[in-house]
Amino acid sequence: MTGWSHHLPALQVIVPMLVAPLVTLLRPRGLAWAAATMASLLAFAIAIALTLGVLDGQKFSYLMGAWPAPYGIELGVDAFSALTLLIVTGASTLALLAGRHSVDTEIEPDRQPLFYAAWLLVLAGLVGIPVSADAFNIFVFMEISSLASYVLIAGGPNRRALPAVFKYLIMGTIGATFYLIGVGLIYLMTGTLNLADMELRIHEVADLKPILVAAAFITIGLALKAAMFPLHAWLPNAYTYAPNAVTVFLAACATKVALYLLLRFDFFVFQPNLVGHDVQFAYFLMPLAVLAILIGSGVALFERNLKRLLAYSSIAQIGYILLGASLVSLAGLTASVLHMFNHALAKGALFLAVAALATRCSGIRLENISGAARSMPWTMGAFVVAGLSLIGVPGTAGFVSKWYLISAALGEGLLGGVLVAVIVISSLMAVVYVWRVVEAAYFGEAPAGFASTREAPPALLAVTWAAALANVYFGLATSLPVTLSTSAAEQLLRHLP
Amino acid sequence: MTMALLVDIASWVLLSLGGALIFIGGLGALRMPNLYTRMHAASLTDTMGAMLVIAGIMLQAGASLATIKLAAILLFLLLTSPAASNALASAALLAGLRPDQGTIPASEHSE
Amino acid sequence: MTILFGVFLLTLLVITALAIVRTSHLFSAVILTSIFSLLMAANFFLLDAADVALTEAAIGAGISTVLFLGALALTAEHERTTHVLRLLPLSVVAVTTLIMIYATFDKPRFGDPEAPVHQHVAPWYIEKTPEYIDIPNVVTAVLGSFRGYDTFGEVFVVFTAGIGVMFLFSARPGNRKDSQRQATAEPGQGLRHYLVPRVVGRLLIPFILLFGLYVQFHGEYGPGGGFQAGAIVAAAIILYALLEGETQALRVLPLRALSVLVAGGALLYGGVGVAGILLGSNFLDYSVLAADPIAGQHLGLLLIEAGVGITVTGVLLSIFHAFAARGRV
Amino acid sequence: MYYVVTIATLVTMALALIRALMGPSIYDRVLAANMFGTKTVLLLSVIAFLYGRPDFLDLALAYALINFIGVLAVLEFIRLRAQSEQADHSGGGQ
Amino acid sequence: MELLGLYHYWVFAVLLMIGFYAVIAKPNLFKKLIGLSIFQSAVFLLYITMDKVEGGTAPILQDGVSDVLYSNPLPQVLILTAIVVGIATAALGLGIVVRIKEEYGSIEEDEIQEIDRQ
Repeated sequence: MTGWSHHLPALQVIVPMLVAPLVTLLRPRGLAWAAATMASLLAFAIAIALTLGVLDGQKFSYLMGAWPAPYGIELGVDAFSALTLLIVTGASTLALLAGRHSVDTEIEPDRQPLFYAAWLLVLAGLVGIPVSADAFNIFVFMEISSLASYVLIAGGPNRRALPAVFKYLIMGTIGATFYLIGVGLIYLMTGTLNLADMELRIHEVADLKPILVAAAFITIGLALKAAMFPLHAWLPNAYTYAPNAVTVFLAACATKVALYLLLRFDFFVFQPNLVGHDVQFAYFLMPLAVLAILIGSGVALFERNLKRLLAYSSIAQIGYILLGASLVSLAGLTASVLHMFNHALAKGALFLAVAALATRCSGIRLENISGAARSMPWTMGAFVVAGLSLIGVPGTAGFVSKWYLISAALGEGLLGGVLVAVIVISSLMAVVYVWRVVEAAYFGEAPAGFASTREAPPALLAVTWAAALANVYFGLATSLPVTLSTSAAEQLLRHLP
Repeated sequence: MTMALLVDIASWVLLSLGGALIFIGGLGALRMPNLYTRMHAASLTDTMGAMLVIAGIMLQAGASLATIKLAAILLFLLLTSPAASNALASAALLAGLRPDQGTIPASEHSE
Repeated sequence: MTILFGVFLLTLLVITALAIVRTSHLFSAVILTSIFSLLMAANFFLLDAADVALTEAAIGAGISTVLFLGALALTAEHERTTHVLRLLPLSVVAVTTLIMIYATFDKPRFGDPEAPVHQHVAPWYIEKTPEYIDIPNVVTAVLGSFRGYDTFGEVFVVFTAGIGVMFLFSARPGNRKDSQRQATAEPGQGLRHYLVPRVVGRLLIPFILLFGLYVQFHGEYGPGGGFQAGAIVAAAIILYALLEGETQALRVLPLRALSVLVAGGALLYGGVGVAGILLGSNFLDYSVLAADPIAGQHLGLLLIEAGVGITVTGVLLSIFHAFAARGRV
Repeated sequence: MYYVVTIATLVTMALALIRALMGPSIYDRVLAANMFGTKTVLLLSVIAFLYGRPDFLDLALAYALINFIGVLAVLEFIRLRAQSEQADHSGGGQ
Repeated sequence: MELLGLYHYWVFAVLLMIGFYAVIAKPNLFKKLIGLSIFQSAVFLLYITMDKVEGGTAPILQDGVSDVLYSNPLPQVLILTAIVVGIATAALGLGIVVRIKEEYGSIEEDEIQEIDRQ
């Protein structure tokens, strides 16, 4: 083994994890933020290193405690998990860099060490899922990330955050417990918890009832976690009332990790072994995805709260990702994985812009930001760029994934035509809801007695623009995400018979 | 008559007496008319029943670590069980449940 | 015969669960929950899971009752009764149950030694534990070493809950007018005026602590380990706080010390793992901690169990104090 | 012989459970829960011997030590409640 | 005996149902949490049921005895972790309920929604 590089999968998790307890002990002001940001940057660097390694064709496999694979816990990184790691660590780093001011206004200084420790735990939990190759270990990390994100969301300044987070806690725990039941049933029939091992051993027992039920439980549990329509009820309020920086972080990556796991479990374990599972998977997911797209966008049309508007748009975007996956084809999966990446970029940038608006406006409802573009042209400029990406205008990242999605759908014949229509209609709806914000900010009258003359804090603004420009960059230089997504999709499909 | 048989018989007697007492205690806790009498039935048989049963097992276990553990269990049961009854009675009194009246204040109804 | 005992206890379990859901008196529900936990532990014990039963005992008997009552004291005793049987939830639940029962039919026979679950990984653990780790308790070996990374995660779950509750309760409460009952008691009174419980309780505390240490260090030989020990030690200190008032208990273990414990245990666990990397092996490989791999495993297990115990004690006490202090804000 | 004790204990547990379900006051329920606790200690001790693994008495020992805390928590709960009710009354009277 | 073996799994299913019903149908937040812990306990039972080997004993090796059948240690390890996760979730949930009571003066779901609507 050459030096430290084979430790990277483990370090990816333990760096943020071990910094978390240290952060709780840091009392002086600002130090907690600095430590958390450093840890997050380091994690981001590790994710980049892992991605480069994967692109080089390196195989990452790490045996925890040096115990051989199905007995000990194995970590592994491939193209799909590398991409997910990039999304998670990138979102966390951007949100932390941008969020200091925003957190200062929402969380009292003496509570901040705990807040940042919880943040790092969310990060550690979310990166722990993609790197792990053990079904039960994934459950443990899922719970770390969920519990910690309940804490973060409960830090929201509005008291409505509390009922929202309680709902999230209940639904999240049900989701995790369903997943646990599914894993238990599979373990009962195969005697193993290692995903790769499970894939092999499940074959003999594939069509026995417990396995079928396990597939159902795991799918539903993870769908709950991923806020898949119609199990999305927890998402809008949780995102709306969370502190702004937290919304940026979680909106960009929390549901993506659950989607990652859903796809991974399904394509690695169930599809290759269960007869007809791919067809069931498609028939089950496709209508739900279509409904998610239409209803999510539809509700967003009428929402006046900016964060909630974007949250419903997220539900629609999750629909896109699932729609791609439900085609069970290389093109579809590539589009799906690509959209995970691009949507994280667009939504991250949008929520950053909202966080910037929130620092200066009296609220984040449309009437509060009326006329805001005059005093905050840069913030709204970034919002427009990211909004274009969300709509899928050529030249932005959002266009690339929608293009892939449409071409994947067109490969499906008549049904594909319908799906393309759905995508186009939803994109038009996105034009409308982004336009409503733009209209209010650029053409609305500033509310009486409200005269904001300042731009958002420079650090926040810089990061917002960085994220917005990333949308343009990845819209033009598409090679990195497309290469990763294609190899992720190939990997997922390689397991099919 | 060997020693072992004697020990066995003794332990069986203790165990069955203990079992009977436990059962009687349970019956008392169920059938007595009010809280304090129920407590009386429960706590008395708790102590005596536990003593007999554990003594019976101790005879079976002979001189071993298990016997010491059993002795410890018995000791702690003998300490905590009456103290718990006492605490419970205090709580009930504090809440206004009078031993001389059969009625329960409306606030203490738990259904 | 024992299977019949199991069936009987399971039936009681179902009855208790039904009663818990049916009663509208939340206090009763908490009391019934403690019975539920006792039944659960007895069942675990009958099913050969001594370690799990001990955990359920350590948590269910003391800590969770205290926590639930603590929360109840700060909220409301009665559920507002609604006797509507909701149809949508009921049908969701019914479907789920039918699916679960459907799943039972292809399951291997209960207790079948030939079942796949007992074939693949499990025998390896039982066979290799004496060879690689050399302790009698296979559960501790798997928990601490073979799947030590899960336990590492578990410590952080506990840690998260600890900082979570502290974070929640560090918020200044909003409109106090609406929130009704506030304990107006002078802080830290405790049960000082109740002579009998106090004397017995004080007598008990050293034994509980001793037992906690026994469970901590005996975990490699019998049922037990860091988590159970941490919960038992925390229970001893909670008992002290109940008897003498929290102020007194905080004088013994101040909050600042608790937060060091909370972070320290987790860091100790992580530190042992990182030591494995620094000494040239993988994260959480204890074999390299000493010259002899088995001695290394023993040392590693000892340290990580200590880490678990410390964090669990710290977190449970922090949570207890957080709830107790909230009553007097 | 262990079977007889086990069965007696199990039946008593059922009786205690009935008392816990019937109430009527919360103290009856606490009493039942407490009885249930001691019965569990006995049950676990007996089963440890029935299974031939007397080293598992630790479990019974744990219950014997910790069960007490639950009852004390109830007492403390009632005490706090009584105190705050008293405070409410005197506060309302003024 | 065949049926008695399935009984364990059925009790698991029924407990799951009872807990699940309380979680989704009871408006009281405290009750929801209690339901959640029953729900989780049911899963513990599922795992522990599968660890049992007929005629086996707990997986704590005994000295000098060779032909002993031991029950499966792995589900026990998993459930130890899951129990800890359960109590952690419950503690956090209780914390949130207490905060909700402080802010809203109620822990009934519909009342809170009513207050928020105003």
